[in-house]
Amino acid sequence: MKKILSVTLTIVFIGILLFALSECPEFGNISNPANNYVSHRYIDQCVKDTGAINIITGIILDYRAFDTFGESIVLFAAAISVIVVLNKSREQV
Amino acid sequence: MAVEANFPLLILLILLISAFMMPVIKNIRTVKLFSLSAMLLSLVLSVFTFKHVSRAGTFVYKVGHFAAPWGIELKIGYLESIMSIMFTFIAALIIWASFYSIEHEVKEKNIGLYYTLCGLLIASLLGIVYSNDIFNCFVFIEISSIAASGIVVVKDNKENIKAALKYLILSSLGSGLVLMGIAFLYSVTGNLNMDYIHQELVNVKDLYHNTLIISLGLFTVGLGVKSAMFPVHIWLPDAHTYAPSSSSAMLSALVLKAYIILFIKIVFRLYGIDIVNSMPVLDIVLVTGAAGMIYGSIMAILQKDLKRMIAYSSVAQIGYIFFGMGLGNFLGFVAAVFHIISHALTKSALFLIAGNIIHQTHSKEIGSLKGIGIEMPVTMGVFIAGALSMVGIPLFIGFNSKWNFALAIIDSNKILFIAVLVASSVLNAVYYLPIIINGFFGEENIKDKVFRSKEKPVQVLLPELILAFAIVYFGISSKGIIDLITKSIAGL
Amino acid sequence: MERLITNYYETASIILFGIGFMTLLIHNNLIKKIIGMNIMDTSIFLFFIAKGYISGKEAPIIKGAYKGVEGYINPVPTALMLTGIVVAVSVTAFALALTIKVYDKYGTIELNEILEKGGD
Amino acid sequence: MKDEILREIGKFIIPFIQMFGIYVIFNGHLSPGGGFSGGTVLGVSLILHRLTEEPHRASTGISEKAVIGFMCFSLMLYGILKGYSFISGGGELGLLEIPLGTPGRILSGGMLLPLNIAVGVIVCFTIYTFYTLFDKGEI
Repeated sequence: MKKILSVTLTIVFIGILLFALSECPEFGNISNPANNYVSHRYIDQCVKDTGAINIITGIILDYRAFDTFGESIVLFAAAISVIVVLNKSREQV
Repeated sequence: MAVEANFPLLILLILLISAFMMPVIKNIRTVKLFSLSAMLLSLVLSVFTFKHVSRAGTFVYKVGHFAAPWGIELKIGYLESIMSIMFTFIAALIIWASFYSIEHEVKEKNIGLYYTLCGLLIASLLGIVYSNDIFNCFVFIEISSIAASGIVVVKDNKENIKAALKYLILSSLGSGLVLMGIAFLYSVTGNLNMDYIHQELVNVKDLYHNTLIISLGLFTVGLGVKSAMFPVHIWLPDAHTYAPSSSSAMLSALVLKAYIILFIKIVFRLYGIDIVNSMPVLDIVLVTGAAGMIYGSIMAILQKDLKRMIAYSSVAQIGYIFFGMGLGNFLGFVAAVFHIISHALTKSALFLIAGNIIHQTHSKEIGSLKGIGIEMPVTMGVFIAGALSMVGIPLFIGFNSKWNFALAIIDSNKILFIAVLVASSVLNAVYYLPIIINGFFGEENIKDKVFRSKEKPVQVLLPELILAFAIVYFGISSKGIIDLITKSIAGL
Repeated sequence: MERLITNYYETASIILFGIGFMTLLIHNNLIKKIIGMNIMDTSIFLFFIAKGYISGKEAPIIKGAYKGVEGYINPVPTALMLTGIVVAVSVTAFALALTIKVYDKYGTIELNEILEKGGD
Repeated sequence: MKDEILREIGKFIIPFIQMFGIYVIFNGHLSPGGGFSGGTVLGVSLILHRLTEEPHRASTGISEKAVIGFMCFSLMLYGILKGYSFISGGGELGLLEIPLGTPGRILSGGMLLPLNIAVGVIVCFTIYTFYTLFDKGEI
């Protein structure tokens, strides 16, 4: 019963997502909406703005540095939580 | 640019950097004071931000050197600044209240880490509220879901671990769905900033109509899982019941609300209410909200455990909020935002009081709370304020929010739903009032009970008393805050 | 419908998402649930990265002469997914830690047995 | 682990792994890589050290206090460095900025290099923490 329900749910879900995908822009096409002025400015100005020739690094550490800051906080939060859950050596303290 | 414009970012940095310092501080007392003072400082800065907003209007603040759409920006209007005051105010009170109760529930070695996680959690929630960049919101959502599971699991019991794992897996599923929604939106607009996405969406909304509906659906379900919308609320009762009571208060009062604020921002700022009203999503939200109102109340009546009852009551109250948003009209959103504030005040008071009661009587059962009103009159006084507010008695804040819901229903011409509202209120009364009656009345209930025998000192109860005062104060004079919320929704 | 074939990369990642989702739903074993969660996350990353691909263009690192805006793929999805991957790693680590603790406390990681032993 | 061969090979190979990790971190703004990938490589070298060394020697190598201290300190450094840059950019204060230098050199890109190093330290110790806690339940 549970299995049938899960399978139906999954199939419905995939169906919905594929339905949305069938409307999406074509894969790898240069005139897609995603390749607009935003990404062009990143490619064009990155060296001048940030001094990084690796554009990805320029984006994650300068343009969108707030994201990366959040990302290191995620790691920190996970490390603290894992310490809370698993650390035995602190029990004797 | 005014100095106050820097404050939102400064609040985030203060909370985060103070959280980074806490694990290396050895003295627990220092950690507690440090955490409280960071929160109070944030509260003061939030008040200044609010004043700046009411003087200069909504402003955007670019984080770093690059303006949107290339960089990330924070956008602070009335809604954000009110929510920021509310979050920091309630978080400060909860942290203050936890000073006296946390030792009973958490091992001493973990207390420093507990306050670290609290700081990270509040900072990430404020990040969700402030940020105007959808992917940045996603990052903050992830921080908050890890930190929220962390403050559930900090109490080292069997049930806590099960509850936290359930919460973590479900909320990770939810954030996966949100990320999928972002991917669809990015592929049709090429932007991540909410205002810019909206600009592009207006142009392409006919071309990609189904994609937009499905991505809004993904956002709804994803954020719904995290804010315990009715059919996907299954993690909430466990997590709220077994967590330490200060964590339960924080989860119920603040964590759920941040995702709802994000949902409101998505509806108004990212899609625009016109586009959303042309889609069937809000109707589904309306139905699930109404179902949640009834289901949560009925489940709460069936519970025997005090905290579990309050947890199911949260499911019902979240149902109210989604119900208000599902009405789809302006007043519905005003009522929903007002209920966010009302529920945050009430539920944090109730959970903190429940923690006190459980600690003093060593019993979680509702049936054993007989005569408790004689033993702990002040504690029960706060409980009564919270309970009556939940039921919707005039003079308490809960009444005002129910009144607003009723106005919104009438405005939207869906009169039948008034019945749902009334039924849910009656059901609320069915499970809150017996506790009060058992606590104060009935001859055999109160005999042998010594007046104030189990009461805690008043300074310990001060945070709860402040919350009770706020419940009554806003219950009597809610006009100002409703005007502000009206302005804030109009300004989104 | 022919869009599903030209968008084969995204189609595959959505089917992968379904596989992960079903793994999450069907299995009782907590480790398998976490694997399912990971498959789902990975499929979303693939889906997102596919949005940035432009056929025949280079990776966005400027080696040698600058080739102009048209010479490189869209760097944004790649940068975002770097963040996403770290997030997924953190969540997985935390979930696995909780699973270890569940095994300590209950002596099993099968969800149905845990629910029986939990007593509620 | 008691195995002599593993330990000797470990001793030989760990410095190279660490050198590679440091190379990846330091060239993060010039080539694929950066703080996260380099930090992972460094973390793996620490894990390898712990796997091959005698248990009592390896566990005293890096104490719990040091691990947490390093993590908190580098995050604080990151927060303060980046917070300075956020506030100076967002508030349009025009504070002093590190010059960008010549693109393509190691010492270029303003704050990218110190940030990459801070991220690398965080990731390295987080990975190590995860491993040790999963393995023994203590750092």
